Amino acid sequence: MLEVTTRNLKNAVVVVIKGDVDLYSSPKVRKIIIGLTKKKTENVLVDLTQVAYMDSSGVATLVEGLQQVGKYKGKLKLFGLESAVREVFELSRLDKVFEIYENEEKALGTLA
Amino acid sequence: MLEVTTRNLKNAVVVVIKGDVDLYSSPKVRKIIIGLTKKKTENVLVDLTQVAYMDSSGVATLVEGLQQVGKYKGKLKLFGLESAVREVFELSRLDKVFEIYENEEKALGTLA
Amino acid sequence: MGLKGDISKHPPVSDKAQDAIEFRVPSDPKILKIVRLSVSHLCDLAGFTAEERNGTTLAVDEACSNIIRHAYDGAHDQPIIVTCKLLTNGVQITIRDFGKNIRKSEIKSRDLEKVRPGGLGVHLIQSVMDVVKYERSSRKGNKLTLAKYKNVK
Amino acid sequence: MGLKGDISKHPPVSDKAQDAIEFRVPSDPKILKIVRLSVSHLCDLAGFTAEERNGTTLAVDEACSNIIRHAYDGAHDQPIIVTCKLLTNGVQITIRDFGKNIRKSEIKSRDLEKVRPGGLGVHLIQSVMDVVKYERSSRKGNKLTLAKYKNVK
Ligand SMILES: Nc1ncnc2c1ncn2[C@@H]1O[C@H](COP(=O)(O)OP(=O)(O)O)[C@@H](O)[C@H]1O
Ligand SMILES: Nc1ncnc2c1ncn2[C@@H]1O[C@H](COP(=O)(O)OP(=O)(O)O)[C@@H](O)[C@H]1O
Repeated sequence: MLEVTTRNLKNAVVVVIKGDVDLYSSPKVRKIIIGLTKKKTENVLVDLTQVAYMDSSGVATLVEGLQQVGKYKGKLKLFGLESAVREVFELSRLDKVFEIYENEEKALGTLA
Repeated sequence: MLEVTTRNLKNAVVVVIKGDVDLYSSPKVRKIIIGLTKKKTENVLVDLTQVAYMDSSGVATLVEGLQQVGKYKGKLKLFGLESAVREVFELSRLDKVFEIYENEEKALGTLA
Repeated sequence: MGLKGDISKHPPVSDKAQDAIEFRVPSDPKILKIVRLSVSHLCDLAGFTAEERNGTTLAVDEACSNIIRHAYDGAHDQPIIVTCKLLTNGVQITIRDFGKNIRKSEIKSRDLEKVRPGGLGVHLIQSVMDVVKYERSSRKGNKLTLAKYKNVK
Repeated sequence: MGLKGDISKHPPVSDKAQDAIEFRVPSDPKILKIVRLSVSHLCDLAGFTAEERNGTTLAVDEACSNIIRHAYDGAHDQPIIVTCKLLTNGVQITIRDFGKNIRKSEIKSRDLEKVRPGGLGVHLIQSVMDVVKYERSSRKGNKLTLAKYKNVK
């Protein structure tokens, strides 16, 4: 039921996630994000606008992605967090670790 | 959790239902609609735009309202049916018994 | 009514006990929404269309409502057990109660031509589901077996 | 971890058996959404704020995920029993499994300063719930009691 698609922009790849990210569905997210980091995609923007729920397995997947892009000095940024998703990041004290933006425009605006 | 509010227009009262109408919540809908028919409200428009689910107890409530307004030559019209709600009316073969409109504007347009 | 469609014609494709989800809920109208949310999601897992999902969810809701109103005469504190099985070609749902034994002759849908409130539940259940089978339990109570298959007309 | 908050300090205000909703589900990640939908609606019935509801739903999801991954080592066909009780001042949820007995010393949240994937579940459960009590069953398996009360800090 979870859908993950990617959209290529000039200077970034947007990963659009649609659905709940939990133990059942996070492997699908992981596959796509790790795939992008293997290709050393410079800027990965994760669109969470359509994610109403994320658990720790989803958060772990994004942390892993962040660590991978860090290895080649790439960026992984998040945008469009619903309140339930934002709460999980806050409770995990990762809201300061990730770059989190309101929407795609603002996330794009921070790219060189 | 179901909310039922009414809005008075010049020539009609709009009953706005928000939430699922089932055995638990339909008494709340019934109370409002029967209240209006007791006051012989000439035109009762039921706004179902925000109703994602209705079961036979909800349908029964609306049939009862229709019969009550019929007694004093009033009107009861429905609008804004979601597909799940529309299906229940079709399965009950009541889609031809009720006057059903797409939206409030169209329902209002049919009033004298 | 009795058997609608013969359940043996559509054997459950997977029926290991561990595939079943079982809910034990009180006969309180408040819990209907929880049952609906669960059944609806199960239908998504089964790959149902929106129409198949809405219909199945409605049927289970109507069946539980009837148990509350008829088998338990409106009591809110009696047990209902809903068991859902995901089949590869659909879902099977059994609903058990421990109330008054049903008289099969009473469980029938009425003439829809006469427009009146009520009396629609059994009709809706029968129109929507591929299998509708009411059984009296050997002791107290009843068991209703419902099934819906994908892509059946 | 052991007891967080003392459950006896907040006695369930209503705990007749008939107020409980019980789910028996397989240890399959697919069912997590059904459990979440149900718990989330129960929280609505309890009159929780969105934050209280989201937190409670998350905690139950994390607890079930941990059972699947740790108590059952990823097996998808083992039983989990989730029992939910509506209290007048909140909800109580117990989650039972029949897997490996937990070592309480192992169930602890890690240092969050070290940013790494994983190891967040227990922390999330503890941050959100007012009662978190792990018990080993006298035979095989474990029982986790969670509770959340309205308007606590
Ligand atoms: N679970 C049940 N136990 C006992 N009787 C039932 C049950 N379900 C349905 N019935 C009988 O079938 C009749 C038709 O049910 P239904 O179509 O749901 O309409 P209504 O309940 O509004 O009368 C009921 O009036 C009742 O006599
Ligand atoms: N239900 C459980 N059964 C057995 N061990 C558990 C259970 N829940 C948690 N644990 C133990 O607690 C540790 C921390 O769990 P958690 O915070 O969810 O992070 P993670 O599971 O990612 O390691 C786990 O690694 C495991 O050793």
